Amino acid sequence: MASGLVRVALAFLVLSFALLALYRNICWVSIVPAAFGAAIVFSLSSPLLLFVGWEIVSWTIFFSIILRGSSGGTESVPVVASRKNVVYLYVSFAALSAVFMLMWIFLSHFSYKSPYFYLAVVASVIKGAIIPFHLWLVPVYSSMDLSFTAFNSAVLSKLGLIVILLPLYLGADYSGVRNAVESFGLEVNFIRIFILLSSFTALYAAYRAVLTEDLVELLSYSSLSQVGYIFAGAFLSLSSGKDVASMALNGTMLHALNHALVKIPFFMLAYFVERKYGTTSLSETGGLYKKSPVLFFLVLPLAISLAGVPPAGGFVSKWLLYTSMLRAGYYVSFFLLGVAGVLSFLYVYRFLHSLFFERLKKDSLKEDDFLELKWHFLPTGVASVMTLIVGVKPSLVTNLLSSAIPEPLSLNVEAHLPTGSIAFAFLLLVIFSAFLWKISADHRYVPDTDNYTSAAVRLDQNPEISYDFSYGFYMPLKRPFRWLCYLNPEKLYDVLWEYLRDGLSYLRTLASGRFTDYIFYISIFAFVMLFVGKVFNTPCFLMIRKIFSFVGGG
Amino acid sequence: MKAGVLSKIGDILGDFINWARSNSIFVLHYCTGCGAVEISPTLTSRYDMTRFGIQPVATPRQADVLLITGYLSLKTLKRVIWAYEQMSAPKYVVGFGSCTINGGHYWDSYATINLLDLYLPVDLYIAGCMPRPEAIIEGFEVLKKKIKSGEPGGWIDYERRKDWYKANQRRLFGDKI
Amino acid sequence: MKEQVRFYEKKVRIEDLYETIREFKVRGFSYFLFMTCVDWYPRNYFEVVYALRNLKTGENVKLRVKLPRENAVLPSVAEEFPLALYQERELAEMFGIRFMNHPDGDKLENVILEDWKYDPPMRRDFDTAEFASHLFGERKYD
Amino acid sequence: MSVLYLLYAFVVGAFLVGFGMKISARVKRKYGPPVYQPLMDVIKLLSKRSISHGLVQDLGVWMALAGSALLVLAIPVSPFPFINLDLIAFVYVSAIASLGVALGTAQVANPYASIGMARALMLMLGYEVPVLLTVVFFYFSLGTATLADLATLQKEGWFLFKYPLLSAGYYLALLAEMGKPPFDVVTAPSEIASGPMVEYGGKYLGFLVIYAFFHTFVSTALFAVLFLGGGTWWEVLLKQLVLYFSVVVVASSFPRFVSEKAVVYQWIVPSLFVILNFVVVAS
Repeated sequence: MASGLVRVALAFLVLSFALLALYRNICWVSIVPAAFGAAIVFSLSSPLLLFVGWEIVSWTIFFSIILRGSSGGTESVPVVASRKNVVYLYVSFAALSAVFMLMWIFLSHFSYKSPYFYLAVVASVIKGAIIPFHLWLVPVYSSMDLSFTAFNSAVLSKLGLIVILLPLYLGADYSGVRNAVESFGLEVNFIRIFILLSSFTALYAAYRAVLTEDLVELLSYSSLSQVGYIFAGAFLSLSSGKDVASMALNGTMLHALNHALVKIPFFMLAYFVERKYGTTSLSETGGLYKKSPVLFFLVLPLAISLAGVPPAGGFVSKWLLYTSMLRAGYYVSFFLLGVAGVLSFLYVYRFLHSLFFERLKKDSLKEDDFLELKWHFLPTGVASVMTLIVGVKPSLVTNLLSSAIPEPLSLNVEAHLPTGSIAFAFLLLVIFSAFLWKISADHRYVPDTDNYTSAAVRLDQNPEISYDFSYGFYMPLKRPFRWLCYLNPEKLYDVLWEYLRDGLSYLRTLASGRFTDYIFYISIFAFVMLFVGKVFNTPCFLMIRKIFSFVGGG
Repeated sequence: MKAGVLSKIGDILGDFINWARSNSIFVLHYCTGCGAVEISPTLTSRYDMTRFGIQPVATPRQADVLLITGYLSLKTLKRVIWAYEQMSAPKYVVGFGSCTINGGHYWDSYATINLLDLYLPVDLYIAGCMPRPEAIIEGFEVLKKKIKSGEPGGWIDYERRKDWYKANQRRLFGDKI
Repeated sequence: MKEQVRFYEKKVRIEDLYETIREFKVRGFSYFLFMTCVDWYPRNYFEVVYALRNLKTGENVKLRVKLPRENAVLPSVAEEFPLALYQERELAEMFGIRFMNHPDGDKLENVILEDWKYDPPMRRDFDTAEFASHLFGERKYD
Repeated sequence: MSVLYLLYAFVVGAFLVGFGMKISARVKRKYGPPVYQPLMDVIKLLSKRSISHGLVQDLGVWMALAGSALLVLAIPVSPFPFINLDLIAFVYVSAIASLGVALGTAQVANPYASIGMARALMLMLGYEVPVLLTVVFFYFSLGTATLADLATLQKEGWFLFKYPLLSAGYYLALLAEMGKPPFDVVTAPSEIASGPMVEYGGKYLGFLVIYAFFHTFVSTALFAVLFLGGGTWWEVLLKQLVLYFSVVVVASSFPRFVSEKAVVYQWIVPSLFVILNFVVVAS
């Protein structure tokens, strides 16, 4: 079983290497060790080795943030001052996840099957940036060298997936309902909480992605949202019966693949835009379609897959996740994921609109700046072809991933969702409408300055007027989403910080003012409490579990 | 008019397509002069020109007929010419009232033009210093008959004598047009 | 019969036009009704009329300024009454009066008459009928 | 056979739109255009020369037409073959057509078109919420949401009577989905020059009109299948007529929501209806 995982790991790595090897500007310093660390984690030989791989990955991300300034990346984004607190932010969360991982290893005496497995689950959740621990992801992604962010968001953010799905690989038989999970001492209610949390992450991140004004932030929040999908699917496959688990696991695997395929080309595109345009704000980028139409038609299937629209792969994996969630009865988290799905359609359109179709406002850009785009054609082409394959014939891909999905959980996706007939009918109808379009009256192509608003003032006669509607694209959505602002997790930390600073006033000496020290203190305290012995059977923890199960029941 | 295979079939189904064109006229809802006040009663329930298939649309791209309702000042004429050029063929121009025919009441004003025909090919004039709704519908009947019979519209003349029209327009606006 | 709208008249010289307007504003005539120009073509002078109104007492006052027709120059009152801004531009276009230290700068490029290359149309010596037939073509009666 | 199905859907869609025009005219005491007026509009538009802003606008128009025709093939009307989808897949398949229109409007560098498209997507966000709640309700009470099963389940009693609140909620979402007046801020001519369709002329507008035919047919047929127990084609046709009559009467007697208020309205009222029905069924 573990060897199958290595094959998948290597396949992932070869894919990401192939995609990244074709981009000329690669900062090898951070990708090679990160890929190596990921390989160690995927090999699952022993918990300690898993921890080592885990730490290597954390350290490479830490280095790449610091390296950003010196690696010749354009210093256009005013990051130097803010990078310091991004580093602190990341270090505190990486430390927290490392602490939980260490606790799991020592408590389980270096064996996988142990009742303390949920510590590893929490560690992987922190690495995957689910809601309470999501603060670090977006600042780190936007302040790293974007070519490494591409690799990071595609592969490393799903590192926790492997740890979470351990029970399925090592837990062997699935006869009874959820027995694979009981052997690992995981409470079903405990897992139900995490399903709810990760679907809320998907919704919250999609909401932030829709309302953001920055390209890299949009892509980072979209990664956070998709990771929320993947973790929801993973937890669901842990905690449900055989058929639902198989659908959920296939959905998770396919969604992880789709997300990786989409994010690498998009982040590389953002990397290009950041270098050439000098800015990544959505209202100032634009005109890419005029410069390279071919790139747009290669990016289109990927955008369609990110939005989850049928001919592309995203549709299959999202459908699998939705149906398995509904069959398992998690209606609240299905609703959260559903709204996040619609929001993904909104921010994908915003991405296409402001990156490709607005007028090129930067007159400083010369023609040969865009020659470099042709390096993007091959990798984006490869990724979009694979997304279409997943979309049209998912069973082909699930067989390929069969080593990653244990035998009893394999699923023939076509039986449930006629993706082949949808794609075939759609292709026929497109050909028919193209034929109808051809035989109708002829048409002439018109430059984009000749449009209806130019009747007031000729746009071709005064080029300095830029008529693009881009700033505040979905601004009216801010008011209806007010209620989501109250549930803002960032406030959670502020409230925690306020309480800690004022509540524990007698510990004034410890209050050094930076909340990262507090994270450190908590982990020390948790570590110490462990050696006091059976802390988890104390009445207070049982009561907490009761609350969790009630809330998670929804 | 080279309009693709459909129009070649069109020559065979000639009158069928012309019948469809005459019964579905999209009028550009662009009020250039004092006659625009007459358009709303023609549209609403008392006179109701929609029963003849005439619908107002918002943009020149979707429109077939451009109404010049009344006097046309220099500034409006510039915008009307741009809107006319953005309309898709076959397109027609209908002039309301005597101001478009011969300058009418404002013949000696420095701001309004006298002969609309110099700048745009007009297919139909509706007399009356602002024609009432009945006159407008009667005018549209004449236009529908013209379309149904397949007579070449004014836009063919605009394309053929493009430089003559453009010369007249440049007399007024210099090279701004 | 409601009493007619009475306008108190006051002739003003160009030099102290600005002071009198400021003084009337201080006295309470804070509402700038309108400003027009009368072209006395045979007597070869313009007469620019400022009408102010005192909202509290309801009195109106008319300030009349005489200035030569050729290169007519007036100080701009847009500082005191922002409303005058647009009306001064109109007089500049229609009568060719230049306004000094006008907030929009001296060279007021045409707003009402776009790309107008001829002399100001509202002056008495401008024959509109002849201009119309010259620019817009002879009218046909056949 | 499926080509026959598409032709049938085209004719019924055109007839429904013409029928709708006639009713809304009669509501306003106007005589109203003849019922076959939409057909004439399409023929005229397809034979008009038009302009295009680039390849993406052509592709967008093809995708719009193909997406809506694909939706028609997914509706279970008895004699015709159909692709068996469940409601979630149906919602995502309907996204192809709106993606096509969106791409077309993106290529057109007209600010009115972009504002219109932003409003259209926000409205879509609005009415997707009640649809998702309906899906949850079907899974909660019946265990399945595939259209064919739902149609067969209604053999003994229509869902309109078994779950009246649910159908009322979905009816309001239907109004928004079809872009009918209470929620037609997107393509209303008096708003920003008919929103996304500002640069569509000639045959491109013809394609969008055909898309509107298919979209009307699909929305009404879906409601007929889900809540009125759709059966053979003439049963569904009758139900569609009655349903569309009520939709047009409601539509021509209500003013228009601002795009943001429409979203908030869709989140509160229809969702409340569905949740109330939840409470009724659960208790």
